[in-house]
Amino acid sequence: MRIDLTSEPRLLQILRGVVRCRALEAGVPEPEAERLALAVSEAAANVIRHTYGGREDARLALEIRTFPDRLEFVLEDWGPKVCLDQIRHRPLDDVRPGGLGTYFMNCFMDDCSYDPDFAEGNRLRMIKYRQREVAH
Amino acid sequence: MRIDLTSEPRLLQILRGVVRCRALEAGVPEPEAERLALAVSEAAANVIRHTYGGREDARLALEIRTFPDRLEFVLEDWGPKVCLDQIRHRPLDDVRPGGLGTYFMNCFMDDCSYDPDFAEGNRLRMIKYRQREVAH
Amino acid sequence: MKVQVRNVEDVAIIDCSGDVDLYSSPRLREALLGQIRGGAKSVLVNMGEVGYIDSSGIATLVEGLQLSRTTKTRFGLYSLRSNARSVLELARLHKVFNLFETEQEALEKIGSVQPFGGL
Amino acid sequence: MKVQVRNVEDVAIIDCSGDVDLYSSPRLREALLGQIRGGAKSVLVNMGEVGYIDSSGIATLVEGLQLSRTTKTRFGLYSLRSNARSVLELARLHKVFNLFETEQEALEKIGSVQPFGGL
Ligand SMILES: Nc1ncnc2c1ncn2[C@@H]1O[C@H](COP(=O)(O)OP(=O)(O)O)[C@@H](O)[C@H]1O
Ligand SMILES: Nc1ncnc2c1ncn2[C@@H]1O[C@H](COP(=O)(O)OP(=O)(O)O)[C@@H](O)[C@H]1O
Repeated sequence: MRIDLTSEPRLLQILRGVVRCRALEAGVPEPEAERLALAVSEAAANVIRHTYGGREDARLALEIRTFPDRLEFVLEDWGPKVCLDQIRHRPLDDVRPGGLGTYFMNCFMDDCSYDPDFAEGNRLRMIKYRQREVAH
Repeated sequence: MRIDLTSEPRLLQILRGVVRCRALEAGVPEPEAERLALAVSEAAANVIRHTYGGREDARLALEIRTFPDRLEFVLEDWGPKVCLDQIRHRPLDDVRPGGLGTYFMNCFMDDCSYDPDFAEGNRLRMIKYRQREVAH
Repeated sequence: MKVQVRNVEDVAIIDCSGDVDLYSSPRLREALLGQIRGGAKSVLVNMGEVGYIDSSGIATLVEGLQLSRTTKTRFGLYSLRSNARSVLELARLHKVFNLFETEQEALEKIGSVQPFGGL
Repeated sequence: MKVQVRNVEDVAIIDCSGDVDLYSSPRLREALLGQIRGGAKSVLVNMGEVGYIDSSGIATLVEGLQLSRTTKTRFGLYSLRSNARSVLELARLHKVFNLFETEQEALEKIGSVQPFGGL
């Protein structure tokens, strides 16, 4: 499934609702669905704030793909390319406001990477592998 | 905003969540947001059951547009054209299972109509006008 | 949606929770028709935890009602939340079903309800 | 999100509910910094109804903490739900804030907390 939104912060809540719902539907347990929603929401918030500089009339799109072994969340925007070396969260012991969004994304996803083939903007692919049942 | 889904009944819940959320965001009161979610869900359920005959790998898309005076819900599918004279709910006093979905859609929306210009399938536009504040 | 069946003396209670829609109503249908066919004297559906019901959920309840008339099973619903109640009212079905406020009321009264003979 | 301020003796309590995110955190920020600047001796944020907080919400709380150190205001949070608590822990901020379990505990203890002088 795919959802297209304008870059309005008020719509982040809807995005989270969709991620949460889809993850639960796919059998992800509740607390983890919540963490996935947070990670995707942080990624989208960064697009709104950094890629689009707070503009509310730009577009972003999230595609959620479920596989037997993983969930993929692909977030697209049509803004200027991100500068990869600028994406860095603050050191945790340097307590100041901000600088935690990408840290949470990395905590809650197993892999976050930009697709170099998406010419029109940025395509961030976030992957979460499913917990395997422990054999016993 | 727009959401694309495969025609799986389990995804109706996500569709409702999006409608509910978007309507609340747009200032629609809670009980009405719930009714709009029901109407859209019934429309999508009909696409799944009637247009696609229960196939789960087909596609449908919902676009939600908010205007100062109304909300529009545009549901698209890529199945065979609906036969308009077959769309008829059952008489309410003929109590039998089924036949109520389109009735609920008409109760909760102010207008439901198919777009004759959408060649590839069906595009159902559902409109709900906003309650005006009563002057006093 | 979750569906569970329990028995209180000769009454089968179907506890249903969550959204009853096109996706989930087949499970309610199975439980409901199964209990009616299974020979329970009375069948009650506890709607207290049903936050959403669509036309397919209502169709399922109507099917249960019809079957219960054939089998002369007493059939009722209780603890409807406002959403479910208003949808039933809109479909003018609130007088067709035996509706009770609480489980206690349902259990007290279901035994004296007239089981219909046929539709 | 809803934000409301009430006063219990010389403590300003900010009751916050719903999702604290990029969209809503500016309103929490306004209330929080406003109370600290306004000269309240102690400021508490009631997180009991906050089901979701993101990095911008946490940034707002950190900003409140920093300002409270400058103004020597006592500052604390209470009734964190598990989501909010685990996000704070992950960011290693749970030891940086004064955290209390309940409103009662917060009101009893906030007066004896050391207000820091500067960062
Ligand atoms: N989508 C993006 N586009 C451009 N720059 C970004 C993007 N996401 C993150 N960044 C950069 O990475 C930095 C760290 O991001 P983050 O950890 O989310 O904290 P914050 O956004 O609060 O600064 C940002 O300050 C910004 O410079
Ligand atoms: N999307 C659709 N495509 C084709 N036929 C439809 C569609 N929606 C409704 N119909 C027709 O309209 C009838 C009434 O629909 P509805 O009131 O929703 O009740 P039900 O679907 O339970 O029969 C259906 O039985 C079907 O014949």
